[in-house]
Amino acid sequence: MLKQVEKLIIITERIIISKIIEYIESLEIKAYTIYHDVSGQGQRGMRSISGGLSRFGENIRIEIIIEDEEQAVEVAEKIYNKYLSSRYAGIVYLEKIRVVK
Amino acid sequence: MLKQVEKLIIITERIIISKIIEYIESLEIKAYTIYHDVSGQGQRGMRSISGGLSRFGENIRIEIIIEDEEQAVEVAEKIYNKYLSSRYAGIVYLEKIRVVK
Amino acid sequence: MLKQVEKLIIITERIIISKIIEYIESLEIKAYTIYHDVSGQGQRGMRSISGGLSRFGENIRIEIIIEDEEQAVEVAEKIYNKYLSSRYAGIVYLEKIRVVK
Amino acid sequence: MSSLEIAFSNMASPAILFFILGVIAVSVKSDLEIPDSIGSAITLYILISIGLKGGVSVSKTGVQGLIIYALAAVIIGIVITTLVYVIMSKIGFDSSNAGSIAGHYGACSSVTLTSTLVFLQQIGANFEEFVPALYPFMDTAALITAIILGYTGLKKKSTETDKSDYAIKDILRISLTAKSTLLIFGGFLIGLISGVEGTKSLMPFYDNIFKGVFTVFMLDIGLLTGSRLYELKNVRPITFLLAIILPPIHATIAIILATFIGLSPGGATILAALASGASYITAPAVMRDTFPDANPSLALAIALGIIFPFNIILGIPLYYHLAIMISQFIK
Amino acid sequence: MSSLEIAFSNMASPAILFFILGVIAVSVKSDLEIPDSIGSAITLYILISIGLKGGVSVSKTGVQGLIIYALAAVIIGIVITTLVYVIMSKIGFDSSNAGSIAGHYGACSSVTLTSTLVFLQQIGANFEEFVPALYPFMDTAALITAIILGYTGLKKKSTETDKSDYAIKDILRISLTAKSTLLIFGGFLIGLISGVEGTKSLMPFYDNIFKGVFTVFMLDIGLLTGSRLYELKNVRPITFLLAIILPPIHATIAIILATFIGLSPGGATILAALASGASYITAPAVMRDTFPDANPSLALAIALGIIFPFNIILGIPLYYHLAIMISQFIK
Amino acid sequence: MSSLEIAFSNMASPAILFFILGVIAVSVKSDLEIPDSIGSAITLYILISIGLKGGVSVSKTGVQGLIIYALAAVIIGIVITTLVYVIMSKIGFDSSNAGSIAGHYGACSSVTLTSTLVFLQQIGANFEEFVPALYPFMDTAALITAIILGYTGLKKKSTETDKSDYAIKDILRISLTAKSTLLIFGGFLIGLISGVEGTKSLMPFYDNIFKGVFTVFMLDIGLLTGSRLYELKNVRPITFLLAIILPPIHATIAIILATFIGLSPGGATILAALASGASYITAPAVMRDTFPDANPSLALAIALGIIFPFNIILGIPLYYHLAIMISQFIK
Ligand SMILES: Nc1ncnc2c1ncn2[C@@H]1O[C@H](COP(=O)(O)O)[C@@H](O)[C@H]1O
Ligand SMILES: Nc1ncnc2c1ncn2[C@@H]1O[C@H](COP(=O)(O)O)[C@@H](O)[C@H]1O
Ligand SMILES: Nc1ncnc2c1ncn2[C@@H]1O[C@H](COP(=O)(O)O)[C@@H](O)[C@H]1O
Ligand code: NA
Ligand code: NA
Ligand code: NA
Repeated sequence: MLKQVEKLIIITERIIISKIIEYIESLEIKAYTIYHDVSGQGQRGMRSISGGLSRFGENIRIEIIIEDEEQAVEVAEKIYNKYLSSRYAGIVYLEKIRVVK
Repeated sequence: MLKQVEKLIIITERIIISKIIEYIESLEIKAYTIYHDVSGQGQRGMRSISGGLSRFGENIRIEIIIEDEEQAVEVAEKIYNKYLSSRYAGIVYLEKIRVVK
Repeated sequence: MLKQVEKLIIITERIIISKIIEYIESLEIKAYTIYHDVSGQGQRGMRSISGGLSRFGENIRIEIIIEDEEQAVEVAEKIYNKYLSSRYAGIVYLEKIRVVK
Repeated sequence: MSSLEIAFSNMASPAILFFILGVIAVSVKSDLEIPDSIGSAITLYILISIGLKGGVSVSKTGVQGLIIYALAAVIIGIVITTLVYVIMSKIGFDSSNAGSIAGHYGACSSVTLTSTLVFLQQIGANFEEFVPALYPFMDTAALITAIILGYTGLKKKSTETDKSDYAIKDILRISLTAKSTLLIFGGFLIGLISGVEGTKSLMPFYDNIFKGVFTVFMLDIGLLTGSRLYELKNVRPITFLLAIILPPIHATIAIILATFIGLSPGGATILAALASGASYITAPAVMRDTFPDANPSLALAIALGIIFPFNIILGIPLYYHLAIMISQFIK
Repeated sequence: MSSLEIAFSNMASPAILFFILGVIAVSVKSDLEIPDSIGSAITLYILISIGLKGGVSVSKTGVQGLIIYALAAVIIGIVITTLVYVIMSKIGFDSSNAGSIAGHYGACSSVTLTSTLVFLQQIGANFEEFVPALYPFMDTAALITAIILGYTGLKKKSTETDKSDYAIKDILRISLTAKSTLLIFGGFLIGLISGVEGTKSLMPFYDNIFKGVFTVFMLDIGLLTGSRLYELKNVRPITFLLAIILPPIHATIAIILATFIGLSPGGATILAALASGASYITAPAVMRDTFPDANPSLALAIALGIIFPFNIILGIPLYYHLAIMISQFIK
Repeated sequence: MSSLEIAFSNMASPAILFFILGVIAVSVKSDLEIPDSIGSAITLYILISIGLKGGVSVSKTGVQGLIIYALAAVIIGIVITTLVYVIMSKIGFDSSNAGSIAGHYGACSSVTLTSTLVFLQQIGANFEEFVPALYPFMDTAALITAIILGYTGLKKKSTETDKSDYAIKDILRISLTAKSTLLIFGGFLIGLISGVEGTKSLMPFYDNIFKGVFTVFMLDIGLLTGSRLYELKNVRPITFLLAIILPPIHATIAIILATFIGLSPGGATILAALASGASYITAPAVMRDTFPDANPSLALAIALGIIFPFNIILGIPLYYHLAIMISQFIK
């Protein structure tokens, strides 16, 4: 059984991972996947894995599968406004996927 | 030249990686990509990278690009039924992509 | 505000990461995300994380979000032709996503 | 100092303090973490070191007669695991969960083992140096017993397709080729073959810095334990209680058998550590693989959050004291 | 050899040469890299080692009277951070950037500290062994001061929703539970509790191989510094100049206060190292978290690319020389 | 014991036993693995250690006269690589593959080198301590030769666009800045500058625990070798045969030249180890980058699966025996 749902992806600074997770959970989201060992380059400069001295500068990717499209968009915009619009480096986007149930 | 194909994604427990790969290969699939250093949270609790003592608790992501949509759905459902429906933690989904040939 | 854009994904040999990044930047692309700790199997054999002795054999994934579809396709094909068609192992594909602005 | 006094001075040993530091770090939400790969490397180092030193010491006396001890280790593993399985089934766990918990209890804890060795050296107690190398025998026996018991319970539930997953010979292979078995046993054989002379130049690495490296390991275990403590709130009181009652019982079984077959109080204490310790490296992996329906957090939380701290802080000194008493009694 | 001559022989010390090797490796685009996890593990090792050895040494004399030194460390942290904040605001940085830069300057650099310890041992200078354990006091005081100053400047800008992010008690918690605080301080306490006897068996690990491990750390710092050097081209000349003028001033403040409260020239030099060094482990993380609008590269580039090399190559020997002169003067 | 008897006792050395343990672990599908980052760190440690000790030893005698040995290393690298290239072309490999295989054969193996040093120390043989530091000379000469030969062969195929990828000065830069070159050579220079006194405090780390750390490295190489063995089934018999015939030939060339320019049998054996060993760190990376059309698995499987075990088990003792004979003959 396939069901079309939304996948919300957030790529941002590793340093705020616990804040974001806390915020996500406060939005009643109970499931997500986190990818570590991510680096990148954007408007706010190179974000590379920093040679062990501090995890400062590294990115993470959070992936949240949300059934309801409206909710997905809402969550995406909330996270964007709270953390990424002018403060931390990052990008937020949505993809349509079909999940097996 | 772009060609529309299916991308099948499996996020599941690292502990069964070799079983799943064996099973995938038994379905005549010869190409896949594996992402390590993945953690997450779902119905079956937090799956975090466990501090080096055992890889128990960690997730992996397997990505399989399959040309034929029907075959992709079939493989997705087979993997879901065999490993994820009631046994190991995980999620399986499909995405449409356009691959460069 | 959601905006439909293209996400270009390249999975290839870690050994050419600096060449590819240099090439990407020469195409006026200033933003990308890199995933490390990726392994895989394809026509050109198993590409596994090699036990620390050399990073030879390992894959990486580069993800580039590009607003203009035409440009995305062009970049994808250029990279494919320059590096992947007959030389290094890898795969290039595109996905439609909606990015939050 | 009486053996009991000596024993309790254990509580302020640096290794245990580092463990506590780790637990505290998690509870105050520190960003302190030890990378995965470092934890793996230290585990590898410790297992090899234990095996190697055991092998070197046996190379002096020869392997004749060791078979009886290996047999004792196997018997202890089987007995303890069966006991736990029966009790867990009695208090209402289904076959999967009872099997999984029994496997965790029966299998061995390398950190408890190492803590015991450090403790015995600290207080200057003698022990037969081959005893740590009995680890894989007890560990494997326990895991296989747990799997067989769990299967027997699940027999009716298992479907045709699942059959291949449950082949006993696969399980045997997994246990025998598990990282910890291979490293302790491999180290043992290498020590045995190379002897004192052949391994002398390795000892600055595998021996001199051992206790220092071990403190980092204990810090890591402390971090892991701290991150699992919250799961204890879901543990039923009876399960909790059993986690404090069973280890000393297991230790006592081991000490009696050990003393009976001629081990010194030190050696018996090591066997007691293997018996009473609960595994959180091999067992979670093997049990997860075998009983995917079992709740994996439960057994791990008990092993790390209750049994391990109980053993290293109170248990080991107690078992040593007990071993002395039993050895005097039997003599 | 005069103290100055001795001092400058520092430049050819293996640790500094490894640092230079790291910088060169990056500048010739070598593929040499030290994995993240190894860097973390070495940091952990060094911080524990510094704390532990401090604690062991204090266990001989007792903790009475240490409070005055801890207080001095706190005062130095506050004074330096305030000084830098005021200067940076004067030369045109906004509150966020001034706060961030002040935090980097005020907080401490564990590598500068270690370099100083190695230097003092090399030349055979005496020092009070508890001084390195003052690190967390100065570090925390500096970070909190920077945050308070920065906030005060930002007051009008901060909106309702952001309030929770700026709670002073959160910041205090983050500073006090930061990896480096916990490890140095935890190590200190463990050393204090366990004493010389209890930690003797750990010293082959935490002491004998220390200087060797430290060279790998310096190589890592060299690689990191090399990869940040290009950012220096964006640094304004005035900022650049200040990065060379301020550390000796901070050191002088620390030395005067240290000598005044009775520290030996060696001890005063260590306090000077804590004062003059700029943080690139704690501070970047804490400051990034607190002042997301500040340019994170700027402060880091200054700390690593200017202050650190200046201090380890020229600064430390100079500060030691200065400490001797001031101590003679005060006596 | 004759030198031959002594030699063959090598087979039971702990290092080789750890290598075998690694191979066995893979073949029984154990879950034993050594994390990437640990492997990298150990490689780094070993390369620095080799360079450093070489540099320290040369600091006693001075660098005068070393140039002749460096030159000999370069010549051996060129000769061997050319020889292999010609042979591989003869037996039907295209330019890419012949170039890639020649590069692997010609470049050096740090593990073979270290095994040799451990072996010589074990049997108490003398050797000139600067010889290991010739590694980068032979390695770089071999890689560059392989690339030039391969290019010349490919000349007609290479298109306009690819030109930049094939610039000889890029290749020279890559070889000279490669991790292994930089570490051995950097370590050498640091040892040379700092001398015995300056590095004494580093030796507990870089020397005392060296042989122990090396066993972990050998375990890692064993795991890697085990995971590549299956690729040997695709190797043609002639290629297989050559992998056993060529190393002794290369060693003989090196020994004759070495003895001729005045090296002791021990020193000549080290040069033979550099010559006969096949690279699986530098060469795979450089060759993959240069000849993307070549089959990367082939050369690696030969290097790891045939040449390496042959050398460490049989080769090294043989070469040492040969070096003694040749030195007696020449005298
Ligand atoms: N166009 C893009 N394509 C891929 N990744 C991006 C893109 N823009 C930003 N990112 C990722 O988001 C991070 C922060 O971006 P920025 O806020 O623009 O500095 C970068 O380090 C990248 O990992
Ligand atoms: N809705 C979701 N969004 C993103 N990842 C998920 C989601 N549900 C499950 N996962 C991933 O799949 C793993 C297993 O999920 P579960 O079986 O629900 O415990 C989790 O640890 C996550 O990594
Ligand atoms: N069909 C596929 N599905 C997923 N990943 C693939 C696929 N084909 C290739 N890859 C990835 O691309 C790498 C190189 O592929 P190849 O060039 O076919 O050897 C593999 O190691 C995989 O990581
Ligand atoms: Na047990
Ligand atoms: Na400071
Ligand atoms: Na060679």
